[in-house]
Amino acid sequence: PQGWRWPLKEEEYARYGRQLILPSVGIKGQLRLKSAAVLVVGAGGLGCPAAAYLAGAGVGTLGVVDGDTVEVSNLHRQIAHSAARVGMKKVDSLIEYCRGLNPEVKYVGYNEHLTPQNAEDVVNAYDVVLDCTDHPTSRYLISDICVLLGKPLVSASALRTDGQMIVLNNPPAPQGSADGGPCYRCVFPKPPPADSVVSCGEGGILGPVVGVMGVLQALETIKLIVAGIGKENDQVPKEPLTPSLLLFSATSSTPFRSIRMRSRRLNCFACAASSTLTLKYLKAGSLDYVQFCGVISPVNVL
Amino acid sequence: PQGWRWPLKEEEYARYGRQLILPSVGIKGQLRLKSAAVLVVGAGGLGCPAAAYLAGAGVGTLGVVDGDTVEVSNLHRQIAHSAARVGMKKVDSLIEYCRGLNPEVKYVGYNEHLTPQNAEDVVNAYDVVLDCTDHPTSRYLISDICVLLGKPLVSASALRTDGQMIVLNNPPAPQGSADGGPCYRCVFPKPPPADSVVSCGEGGILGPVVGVMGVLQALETIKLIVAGIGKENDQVPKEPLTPSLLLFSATSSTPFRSIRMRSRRLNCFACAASSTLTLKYLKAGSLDYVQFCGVISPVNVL
Amino acid sequence: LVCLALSSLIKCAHASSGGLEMLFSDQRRHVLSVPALDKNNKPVAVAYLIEYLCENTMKDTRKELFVLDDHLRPGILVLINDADWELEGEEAYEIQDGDNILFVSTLHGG
Amino acid sequence: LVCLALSSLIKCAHASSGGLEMLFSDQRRHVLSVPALDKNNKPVAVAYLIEYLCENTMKDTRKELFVLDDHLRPGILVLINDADWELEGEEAYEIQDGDNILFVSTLHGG
Ligand SMILES: [Zn+2]
Ligand SMILES: [Zn+2]
Repeated sequence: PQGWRWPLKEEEYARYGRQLILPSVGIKGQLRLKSAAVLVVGAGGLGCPAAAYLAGAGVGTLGVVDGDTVEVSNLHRQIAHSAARVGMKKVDSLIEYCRGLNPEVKYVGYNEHLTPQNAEDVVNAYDVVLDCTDHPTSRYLISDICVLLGKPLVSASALRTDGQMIVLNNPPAPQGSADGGPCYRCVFPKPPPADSVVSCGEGGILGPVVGVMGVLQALETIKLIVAGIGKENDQVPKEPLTPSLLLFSATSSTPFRSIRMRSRRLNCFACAASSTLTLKYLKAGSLDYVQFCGVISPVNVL
Repeated sequence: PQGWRWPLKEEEYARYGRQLILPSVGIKGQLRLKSAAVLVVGAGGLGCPAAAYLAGAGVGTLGVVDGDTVEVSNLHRQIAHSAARVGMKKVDSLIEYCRGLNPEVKYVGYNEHLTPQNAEDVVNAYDVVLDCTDHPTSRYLISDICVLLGKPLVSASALRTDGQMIVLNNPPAPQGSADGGPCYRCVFPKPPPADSVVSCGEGGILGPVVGVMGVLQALETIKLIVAGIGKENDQVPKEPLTPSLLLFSATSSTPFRSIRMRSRRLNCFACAASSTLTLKYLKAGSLDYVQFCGVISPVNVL
Repeated sequence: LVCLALSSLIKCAHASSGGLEMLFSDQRRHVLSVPALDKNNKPVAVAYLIEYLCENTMKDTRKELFVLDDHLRPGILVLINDADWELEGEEAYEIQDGDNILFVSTLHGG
Repeated sequence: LVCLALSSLIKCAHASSGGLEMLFSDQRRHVLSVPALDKNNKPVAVAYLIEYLCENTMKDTRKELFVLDDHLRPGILVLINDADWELEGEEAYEIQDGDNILFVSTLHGG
């Protein structure tokens, strides 16, 4: 309305009122959410709930990357799609759902898989990246581009009745800086043998297991943004945050464990001072992620 | 198709394939899900994600109880509703969303709040009940009716950045039987003073916090059904399951804790041998839950 | 979050959750030094810790939000080493070396 | 999930997660008795535990899914008392009283 002099629109006070009144959010946190751009890579079992709660919370821009199409076998866990949207691009289906929940957000869809060639262009405009993909090749690529572009990375995975989550490259200091948090390669310098890698299609997955991990990714992302990420933050910690790996096991009597992880690896291929990884090198295709992670054979066990 | 001789329909193999191949589910578990009726009481921040994943997993019947209407202030966390459905009955909105995800499920909506008068009729036909409500009065009522009708109860709650979850009355042995798990009154015999009770409207709530708790409720429910609940179970445990209370605190460095809780209370008002609680007594309105939980005053803090 | 019984003192860090921290200057964790023996020369019980917290740690004047009629008010769980205190003897439980005591307010929102 | 060093034996219960339990007869937890000292009379290190698990506990014949080139294969995390073993000295870490050792396979699904 005319003469409205508050930092948020009237509609936004109504929509976000329940989170605005939290001392840890407040008007300042809501404005940070509104000015933040978040990229969700993967519109599947992790990406659906993660995008839902990020849209609900009112991030300014929500980007979604996925080259796949909705299938009926997705629907037991990919709760933003629907039976009527089987056959539709996952990116379009997820954005249609999110827009229904919160039309105030700006949505950007990338109907393609992330590649060394498009990664810089896709990721550059965002403040935080969520790895909601399902293969080591994409996990190493996403980590590398987040290191190169200085983006914190909220990474999760799930299989059968287990899940894992870790916040990487936080804070996202430049390569070689000891002030940055570790990247995916610091924690997992070598990929597992290709025949030990199991997808959810092969190994199976319980819907709420991957759902919990996706919701927790949204939560970590909101916490990062509300606290002020990267340069925006006044109180940059003097020592880098060493991340905690959250383990979830649905069948255990203590289903969650928080594990203290290492800081940056001094000889990390991606984030060390000695790293030869550059945007140009990446884009030129000098890194073959598929070869690095090994040839995928259909028979496997773990 | 004609001559199809498998226990599930062709469409069901496709839809549930990723959970069917889990050893802990299998055809047997999927058939148990298909024959199970689950009641979600409350179509809000807990009920939306809980119902979504229960619908996705393919429970046979999903009942939803809520007397409220969708408001724009719900949408940051109640992810099954949408901006277009503001003003609609929450029950209708949630079922519309769930039917879009999985039209194979039978949905039953109860557009009313649970009361001592309607509780027996509403709850009787279900195998498991989820408490997704937001006030002590409904929590005591739901627990009492679950004790009287012998239904396991998956109870969760959330406020600000914290959440709690516990599986009660599991196994759901009769009143006075030491083989049953504790009820809500065993764990919380006295309600908190009314002026210490804070709702999400007053205290605020972060969307993914209540989201995680709701998804975990769906998970516990699926685990109960797949393992075979109540009488259906061949391996009824000799000693009652003592439940674990899951605590979640989004701001803690170890966000989840699992707490061992007590077994049935020998002098429990609801589930003890000495209990005078009966279906008739409940229905007659002899228990005033509002008075029991105290008069609600608008000013409060905790 | 850990209680260490020293010769004459119990160094005790307890944690509050579920809103209770508002009563304790918005801190979730407190490190306390509590005498290891009470006035009657007996090992300190949880009842004493509650009294101590109320008198020495709580900044909020509304003691009734923590203690009612000399007992912990309904709606607050006490968790001793990740177990409900009802499994451990409730108020009479004697605090031991390395104990882990958590006060949690029950939540009702959804 | 707890390792207890006794006079001459380490009684060790370790847990596997993330699919690794399939290599160990589908059990998530194992209680083992491992000598507290190795052949050279030195305290037993995690490297020895891995070797021991491979030779004595693993029922699956595909040892290469657990050990590659005499080291734990990439994609398996070792967690010692809720910390990445890289913080604790990796294979050389000497197992202590009350240690808590967890083997976890990294997951990639989503
Ligand atoms: Zn690195
Ligand atoms: Zn009871």
